[in-house]
Amino acid sequence: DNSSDGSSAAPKDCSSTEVFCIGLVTDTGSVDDKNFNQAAWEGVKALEGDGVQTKYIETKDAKDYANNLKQFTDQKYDAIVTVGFLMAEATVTAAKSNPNIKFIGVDQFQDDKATAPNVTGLIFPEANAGYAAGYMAGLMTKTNKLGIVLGAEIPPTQAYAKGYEQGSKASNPKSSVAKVYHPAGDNAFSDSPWGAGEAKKMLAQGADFIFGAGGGTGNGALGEAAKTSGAGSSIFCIGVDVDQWDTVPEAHPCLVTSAEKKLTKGTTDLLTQAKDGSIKGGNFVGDTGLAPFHDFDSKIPADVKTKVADIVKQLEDGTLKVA
Amino acid sequence: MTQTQSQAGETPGPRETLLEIEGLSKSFGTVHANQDVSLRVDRGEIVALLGENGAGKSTLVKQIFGLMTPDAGTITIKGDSSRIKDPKDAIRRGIGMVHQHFQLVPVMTVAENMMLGHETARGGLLDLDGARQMVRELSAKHNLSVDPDAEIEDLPVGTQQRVEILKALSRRVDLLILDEPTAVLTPQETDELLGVMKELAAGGTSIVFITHKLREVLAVADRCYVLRQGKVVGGVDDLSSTTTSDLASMMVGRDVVLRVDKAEATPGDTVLSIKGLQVKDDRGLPAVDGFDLDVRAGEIVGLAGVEGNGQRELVESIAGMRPSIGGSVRLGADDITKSNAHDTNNAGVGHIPEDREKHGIVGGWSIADNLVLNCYDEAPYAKGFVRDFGAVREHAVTLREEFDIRSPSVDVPAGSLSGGNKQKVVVAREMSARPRLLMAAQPTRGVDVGSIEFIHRRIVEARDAGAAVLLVSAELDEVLSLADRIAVIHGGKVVAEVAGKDADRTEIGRLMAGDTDSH
Amino acid sequence: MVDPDRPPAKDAPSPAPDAPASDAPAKAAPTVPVVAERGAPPPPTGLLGFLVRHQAIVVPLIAVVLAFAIGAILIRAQGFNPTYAYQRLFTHSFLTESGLLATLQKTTPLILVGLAVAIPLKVGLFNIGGQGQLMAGGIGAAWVGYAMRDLPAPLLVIVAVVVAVLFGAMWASIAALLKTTRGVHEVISTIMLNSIAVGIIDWLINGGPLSDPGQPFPASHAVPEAARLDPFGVIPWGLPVALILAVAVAWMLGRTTLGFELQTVGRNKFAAGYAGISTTRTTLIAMAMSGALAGLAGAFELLQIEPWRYQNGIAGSLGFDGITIALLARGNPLGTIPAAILVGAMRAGAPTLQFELGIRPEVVDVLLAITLLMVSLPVIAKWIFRRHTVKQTQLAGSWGA
Amino acid sequence: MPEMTWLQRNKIPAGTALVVLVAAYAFYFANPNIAVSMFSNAWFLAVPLVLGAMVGVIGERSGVVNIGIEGQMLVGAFAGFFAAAATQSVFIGVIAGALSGIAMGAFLAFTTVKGQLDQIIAGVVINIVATGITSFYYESGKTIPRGLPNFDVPLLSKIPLIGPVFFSDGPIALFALVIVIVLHFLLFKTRWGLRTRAVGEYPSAADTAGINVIALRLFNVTMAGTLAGIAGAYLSMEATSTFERGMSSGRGFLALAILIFGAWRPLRALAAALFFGFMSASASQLQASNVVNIPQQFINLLPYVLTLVVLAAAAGRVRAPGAVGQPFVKGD
Ligand SMILES: Nc1ncnc2c1ncn2[C@@H]1O[C@H](COP(=O)(O)OP(=O)(O)OP(=O)(O)O)[C@@H](O)[C@H]1O
Ligand SMILES: Nc1ncnc2c1ncn2[C@@H]1O[C@H](COP(=O)(O)OP(=O)(O)OP(=O)(O)O)[C@@H](O)[C@H]1O
Ligand SMILES: [Mg+2]
Ligand SMILES: [Mg+2]
Repeated sequence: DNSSDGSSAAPKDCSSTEVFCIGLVTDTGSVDDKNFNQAAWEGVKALEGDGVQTKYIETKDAKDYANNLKQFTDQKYDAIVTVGFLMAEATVTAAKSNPNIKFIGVDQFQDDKATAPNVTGLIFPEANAGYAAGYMAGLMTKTNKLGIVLGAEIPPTQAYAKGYEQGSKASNPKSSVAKVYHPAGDNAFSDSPWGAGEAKKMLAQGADFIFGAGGGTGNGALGEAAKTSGAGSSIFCIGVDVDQWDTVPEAHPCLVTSAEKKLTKGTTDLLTQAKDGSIKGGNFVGDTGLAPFHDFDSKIPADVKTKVADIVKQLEDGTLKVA
Repeated sequence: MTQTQSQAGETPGPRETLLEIEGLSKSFGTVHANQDVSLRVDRGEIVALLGENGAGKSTLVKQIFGLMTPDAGTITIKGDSSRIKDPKDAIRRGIGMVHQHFQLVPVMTVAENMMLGHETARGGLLDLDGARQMVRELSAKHNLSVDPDAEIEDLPVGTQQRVEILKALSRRVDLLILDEPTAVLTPQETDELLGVMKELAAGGTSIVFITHKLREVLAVADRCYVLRQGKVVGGVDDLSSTTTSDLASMMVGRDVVLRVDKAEATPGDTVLSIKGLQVKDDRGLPAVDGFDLDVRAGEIVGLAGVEGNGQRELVESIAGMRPSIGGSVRLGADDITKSNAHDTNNAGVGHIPEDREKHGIVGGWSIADNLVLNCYDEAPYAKGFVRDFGAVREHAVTLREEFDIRSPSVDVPAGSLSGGNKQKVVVAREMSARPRLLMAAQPTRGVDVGSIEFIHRRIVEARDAGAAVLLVSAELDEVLSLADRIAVIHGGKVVAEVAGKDADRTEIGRLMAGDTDSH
Repeated sequence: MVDPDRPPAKDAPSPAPDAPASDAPAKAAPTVPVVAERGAPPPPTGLLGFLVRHQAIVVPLIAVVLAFAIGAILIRAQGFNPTYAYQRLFTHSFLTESGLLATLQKTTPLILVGLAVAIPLKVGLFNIGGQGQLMAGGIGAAWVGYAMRDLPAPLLVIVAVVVAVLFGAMWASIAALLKTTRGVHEVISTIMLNSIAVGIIDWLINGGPLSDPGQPFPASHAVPEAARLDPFGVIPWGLPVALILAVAVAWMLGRTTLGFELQTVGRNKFAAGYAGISTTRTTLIAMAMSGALAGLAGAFELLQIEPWRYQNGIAGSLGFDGITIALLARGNPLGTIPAAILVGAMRAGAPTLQFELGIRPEVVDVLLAITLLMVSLPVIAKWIFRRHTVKQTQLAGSWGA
Repeated sequence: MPEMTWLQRNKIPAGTALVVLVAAYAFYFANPNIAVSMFSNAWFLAVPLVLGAMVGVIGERSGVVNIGIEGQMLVGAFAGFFAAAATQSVFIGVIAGALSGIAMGAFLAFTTVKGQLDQIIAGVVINIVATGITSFYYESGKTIPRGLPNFDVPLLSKIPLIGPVFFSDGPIALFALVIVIVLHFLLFKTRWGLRTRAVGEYPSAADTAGINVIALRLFNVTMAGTLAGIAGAYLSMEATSTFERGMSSGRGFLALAILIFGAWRPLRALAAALFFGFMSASASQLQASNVVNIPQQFINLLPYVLTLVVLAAAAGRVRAPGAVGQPFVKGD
């Protein structure tokens, strides 16, 4: 697929007011990564239509962030989405020299001291999503053993893990969580065979819930759980970031839900604000929660559903806070 | 065309022609290794091929064995003149070859090497027992003993050569090519081999025999061809009335003095003094074991011994290439027991190593660089740590002339030189430094008579100029003709010392074999 | 082959002196470079002669052109106009200010890591550890750059660079020591050391002693503003340094006694031992130099590119790119310069290709691979020069050492 | 010299193997569940390493360095997965993976053996091309029918510890185990093996013994590619049921290290891969069980550090096949 869907045919001049141009710069990943780059891009594409022109650049080298941003700023794009915390500084730098362009930094927490007024950080309380997932797993586990397979140890994965551990303890104090981070390195989020191996080991040691939280690495864990006999009846798995029912079909046999951060919606919301001029600098906290249960809707006990829904609500309205 | 052919054509007695070569040419770049070579070998004949280093002997036989394709000319074997595609094809036609450079896989056993290429298998499994049996039978038949289970790299070169010969004989051969098989053999081993050759010839096998040792030619060959600069320049059809000097002058194109002319030695102070030296070999076994020897200025001490009795380790240890574990080595007043190769060299030790390809030269460097291999960092070849190529080159041009190194220029890679010329590079380098002690290990191995004469003369000159010379050679003749004093080494120590002029060939041979008690 | 870095002989070689009393026909063969094939006629003169003599440059140039022609077919197969694509790619990389800066910023570390692979190759060592060594240098510079932030800026930069160089050298020396003392093959040890560097650095910046708690993600503190090496126009600081070092390495290898020692070990370590050159010492020196160069690359990546701190992705895949560069340059230190510029330009232009044409940036990798293939395939040279082809040395020969 | 028995010649490895086996069973009887899961994990991680190392063994034993294993594996994973997705047949996927491996093997073989391209360069080209094209032609959202299923080998899977670890896995894991043993046997006991070793060790000796060095190298290097392709298929269709960009994740380079660790011998490489796999399994076990309170980064370094420690302690230089890296040119 091409980057400039629907607009490359006759690109208009972005500096004119009749067209609203949105650019997206990915992390060192691709827009079809079944994960946050893809989710953010889908959020951008949702605005496509009359008077909106979109385009993306995939970053191949972390040192190209500034150059890639420059491609858009040079063309006077109206809004630029940058995906991933590694780009936080490059985004702010670009924002400072282009005060008329709105920047949206996905996963980029804006520190008052170091930000610019035209940057909005789209951040998510991943711990909340993890908490809800853990809470549900704690209720449903028969073996009281839960597993999390994570990518590299970075703040979002840490937050998911922390939430998951606390949530499961809250609903089931007898439960225990086995947690593994992938060794750091370029492949930490794309090593699905490693994730599968870890899930396999956890399952063999009695875990019946696998939370895969780490891009491809986590997906590997989900796939492994789905292959294990008992998947869907006594073995379950939980996806992460987006509704992985849509992105990891091989996990269908066990995928009860996903700990979701609603990236697509958050991106779309912020871009809509940018378009109508109501966007504010600082941080914008996106929604988190649990994805739909899809095929498992009928298999999950009703009391579990209500308890989980209650927790999600408490997390949303802030009555429940994850430490 | 040549003397040989015209005469051979007239010789009566219709013997089957086994090999006939006509108009063969082969060149490498600008080097014409073979030019219009024609020759013939009949069944059951031993034909010697003679020529200086680089004359094109190996190139010629490699083409017979399918290793190289001629540029022009035909090779006819038993009436079949189709192109010999590769060694496999040659083997199929009944050709066997012992190569100048060993063609044995070092990490495999004798039996494995023997079966390579014509393996027998039992139920998919290699029949190693069969191969061992074959080795035993062949070695019994030809009286060349080898252990089928020994790994090649652990064997002394003489034994490796035996394996090569047995390997060639392990297949049906009508024509056996032997390219300098005796270069690394002891006199006894050589005699054994010559015996085997005569036996084979009597049985109808034809043999092409390349050697630089003219004595051997006279001992076994029926006829000989002489190559010079890639051309057949002559030959002898009846060797019975020929002498070694005749052959030598045919090869070199001038008279060669085969006997070493030297004056009486006038030994001076002791230069090298070795006391109780102990050195281990590569496998960690004691090789030099309590070795004592003094060498004085102005004398040549020949160290005679069967290969594998610690000579290599002794020389390497003195040269600082191998640590000793006991005893001492002094050079004049300096203790060099613990010195490394660099310091030893600086202390005034010149060393012509036994294995010139491995230790003596760096094939990728030019001749000029090789000529300063161990003094590249000294003035005038370097100013501080910057090399001075002008000086290096000047040095090389001088030495090339002085030592008659035959090459297009001093800038060509040393690896492209013929064996004899490589040896001259080494000799030139080691002698030009005017060392106090010159160690020459097998200095004339594989070198043609002309060059041998030359190297011998230089060694004697070095002696006369006051150097102490330690000559290590498996070539008893060489030791006998050069040495002022002979030490016999056996089992890593000196078992006897005799004055050069009193030396008795058989007596020394007996001592070399370790026979000291019955004395 | 005689080393290409060496100056040609000043004077024509004197004709061979006559052998004593030899009646052999004149053996003063004409002086020609050793040629690969039999029966070569004397070297051609005129333009062809010029080309033959400079084939070390001519062949890669033709190969690059060929590679781009093949790449054009691929781009066309994707439905894009190759001429326009190449034009955009190189216009951006060389003719726009920001593009040229990006090209040169990428070229700088590539030259250095290319040298870091090329030097050990001369000694018969294959350094796959450039990545770990570069990371070690980067983290060293990040550490000192912050810890000594009160030093005056020029001094701080110097100290940070020196520490980076030492860290890189130290990391490489571990592999060298394991090799010389324990016989551990450098290919294994450098692969393992890469992973070990990644792990240790992750710990250091991810809540460990060097991490900046003010950052919401794993990162070290940034170096103070004064110590950041802003480019002079489009010339990054590191570039002249890298260029000088490439020349220095070429000089060292070709002209100094050390270079002779290193290459002698690489060509025949037994003869080196015989000549009194210590394999242990040369191995250590070569690896330390190699690590120092990679470490220096790490320092420049840290000090001259935003965000001026150590965080994931800083090292990219530069260590492995070093292998590509060294191979493109056929192990020749000066060759790393054009190789790095080519690769740097292609990488710098890749985002533009995607932005303006929508071609996926991976096309650049494929193009690079084809270039490497074309530059290295001996047949290309043979097609062009036939019998005048100069033989190439085999870099892979070092593997078994 | 008396002939030595197998045991006499292999005292140290055999002894080590025995000690390891005893320790493994002691662990098993102490805690069967954990032991089985950890050894299974070790083998699960080791499979692609072993297969990759076998590619290297065949290549280097024939005298050709293969640093393109990583790329060959990646292409195998890619081709296998997308062929399976297109045909909805995992079987066809595996075949496609193997065939793509052959194609990559043939590339290496013909460029280096025939074209005398430097072997390391050829490997690097393979790696770059593989990364490039597998990203370039990657399509999101493709799925394959369930990956290769696990099955129990009759009888063997009943053996305590060894059974569940080695004999109740998927077909490629079992294939890997078998191929190592077969290859060891072929290499050291058959005509092909003797010739291959000769060709990699001292090609001119093989040539003069009437062996077609070029043909044997071409054949071996090409066919070895199959194993790399199958290793890739393992990654995308047996270990997981998905393809990720860059999913070979450096396993090809690790395989290279395993090959050297294993001294260019199949069984020893298997042992080395299992060691490495077991160290990885131990690292994650330590992490998950929280028994030690040290940062996970250090725990995760275990396999790398211990590999170096073991190699340094074992000392003794292993020697690469003599002719590795050098092209064979007739008449030189
Ligand atoms: N492969 C080759 N490439 C280039 N030149 C070669 C090659 N082989 C041999 N030559 C050259 O051809 C000439 C003949 O070499 P050849 O080995 O046949 O000599 P030879 O008579 O066997 O000498 P020696 O007595 O030293 O063994 C020499 O000048 C040698 O340098
Ligand atoms: N179960 C095992 N686990 C690990 N390594 C093993 C095992 N069995 C054998 N090996 C390794 O494989 C090597 C060779 O196996 P094997 O003895 O079958 O071959 P071989 O042909 O007899 O070897 P050689 O003849 O060189 O002694 C042994 O040295 C040992 O290192
Ligand atoms: Mg010869
Ligand atoms: Mg000896």
